[in-house]
Amino acid sequence: MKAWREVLACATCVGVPWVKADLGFFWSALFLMVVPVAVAGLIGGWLYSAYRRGRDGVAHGRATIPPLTSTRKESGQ
Amino acid sequence: MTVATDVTPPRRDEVAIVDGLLADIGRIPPSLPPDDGDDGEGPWPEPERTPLVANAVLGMVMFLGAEVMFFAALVGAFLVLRLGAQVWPPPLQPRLPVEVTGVNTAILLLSGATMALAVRAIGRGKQAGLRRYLACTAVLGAIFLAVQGYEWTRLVHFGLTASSGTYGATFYTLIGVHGAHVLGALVWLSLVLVAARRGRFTTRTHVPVTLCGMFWFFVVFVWPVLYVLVYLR
Amino acid sequence: MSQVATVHSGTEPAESPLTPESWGKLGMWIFLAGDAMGFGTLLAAYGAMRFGSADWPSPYDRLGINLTAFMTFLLICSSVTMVKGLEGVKNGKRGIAQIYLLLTIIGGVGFLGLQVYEWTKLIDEGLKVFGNPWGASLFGTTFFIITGFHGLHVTGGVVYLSVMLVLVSKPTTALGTGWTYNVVEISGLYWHFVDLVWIMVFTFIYLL
Amino acid sequence: MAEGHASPNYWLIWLYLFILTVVEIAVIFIPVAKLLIVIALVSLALVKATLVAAYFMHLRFEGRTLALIALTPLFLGALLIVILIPDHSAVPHKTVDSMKVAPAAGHR
Repeated sequence: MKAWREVLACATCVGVPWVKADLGFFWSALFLMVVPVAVAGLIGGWLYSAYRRGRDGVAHGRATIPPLTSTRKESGQ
Repeated sequence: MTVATDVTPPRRDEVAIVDGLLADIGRIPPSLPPDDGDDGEGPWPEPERTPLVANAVLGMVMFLGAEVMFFAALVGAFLVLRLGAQVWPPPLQPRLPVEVTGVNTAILLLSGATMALAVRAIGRGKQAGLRRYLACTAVLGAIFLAVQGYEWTRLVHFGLTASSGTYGATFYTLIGVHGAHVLGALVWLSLVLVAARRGRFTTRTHVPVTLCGMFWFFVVFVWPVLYVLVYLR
Repeated sequence: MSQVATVHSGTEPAESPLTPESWGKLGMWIFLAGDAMGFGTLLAAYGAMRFGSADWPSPYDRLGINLTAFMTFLLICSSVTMVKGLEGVKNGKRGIAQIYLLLTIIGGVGFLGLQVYEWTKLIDEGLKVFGNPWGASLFGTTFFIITGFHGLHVTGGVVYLSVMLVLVSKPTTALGTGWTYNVVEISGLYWHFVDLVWIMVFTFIYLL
Repeated sequence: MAEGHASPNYWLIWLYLFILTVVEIAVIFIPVAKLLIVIALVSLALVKATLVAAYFMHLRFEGRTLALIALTPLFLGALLIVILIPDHSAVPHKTVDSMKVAPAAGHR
């Protein structure tokens, strides 16, 4: 019974002593906590850098800072 | 806006809008000359209010963020099973082809590089370069998929199936989802390539190339993570 | 003022029917819904693993309840001081807003301090992330992951509220029901959410 | 919303929350079936959470759609619990005691 389960690396054997569920849960939970923060941070940082680029454009003679994103339809331009 | 059935004289601001439109049409040449893209300037001055981030690009970034979370969920489930298993890879199961897939990884990374070259080429207005690099990318992607498919059939032949334990289940789920993404990206890339052959993109207007490139980069850069996690011990 | 940095403080009734005052509030609510999903997932996984385990230690015996009951009390108090501070902003009373915001921050810091004390005590007693002397080792793993994630949220909230305190303390910040009220209210939403999550964590991790 | 409603009596809400916390702690000492205690505790926690969301977070005074947004994670969380039932009820926990003996028996 045990050997068979071990070979298959049982998926639902949470309470079974030889499955190190604590290790899996800990690192998986940590990973899934970090990823959304990283994704949001990357997107936020990218938008901020876009804004910085627009601001630098003003320093180089542009009239105004263009809007970061458009609220209007863009297609057809 | 509903169509007015009764005839009313246009309001003053509507007149102004129509006048403005007519003026604009007057400025735009009736048929645009083929853009050789040498100068990076359109026939008319750049509109001041162009947003810093194109809407389509912003949408693509949001979509890719969601895609990252999707893969993160699968990887999280995989980590639970892999770290929880006493022995990984489980004994008495076929081994995954580490070396062949390593070469395949290099091929996919190379396709990412050619994709970057394609986007750069159209940014500089080089139509021929765009077509050439897009074709290279598509061929490399197709080779990757073909090798993956071949290895899958061999693994199934050796007895590793999705129902033969968590090893097979996680392998086919993770790698299969990625393969489906590569396939989708390849279809999209082919469509972009067809459009590129018809000369639809210019230095100024190549958002479809950019979007396809973003998706391709995503597919390329997710793969090494999966390779390290799933194939290596 | 630059176009990018323009704050939409005016009402946009036609565009934002959910939260007529601001897009920020809608944004915070959507973020909170997502964050709640994260905590909900952790608690659901906790329930599944605990139910599937035969040797789960009794949380009440091992974790102790007096200290955490007091921590719950502290967070509830800091929630009510938060709404009182917001009321101070609304009524234009800067001193009251400052005092209540400061009390809220102190409540949060006190909660964190007590949590650190609790963690060290439990670690001394043998509760580790991977293993404990009383039974299923997932008991410790889930405990540290879930309370730790909540503690990180409290830490973020303390920083967030400190920024709000600085904002309210500036003499140039106009109080009343305008932009400042809106911003402080959004920060309050986050803080109450942290309190709400703790109510759930307290019930599921400590009491059940 | 800023001026659209009278402020609720926040101290009263605080009192309710305090009393409910005391009740929660008292409930675990009641000598009844564990299931009843679980139901009571979860309901009490939900009542407390509702109080916080409705009054402190002003959800009572907002549009209904915002409440739907706030309720979505609750619904999804409940769904998740239902989905996880087969995982923890199917395999081990009835037989785990006999399995725990297995390593000592020199099987491994």
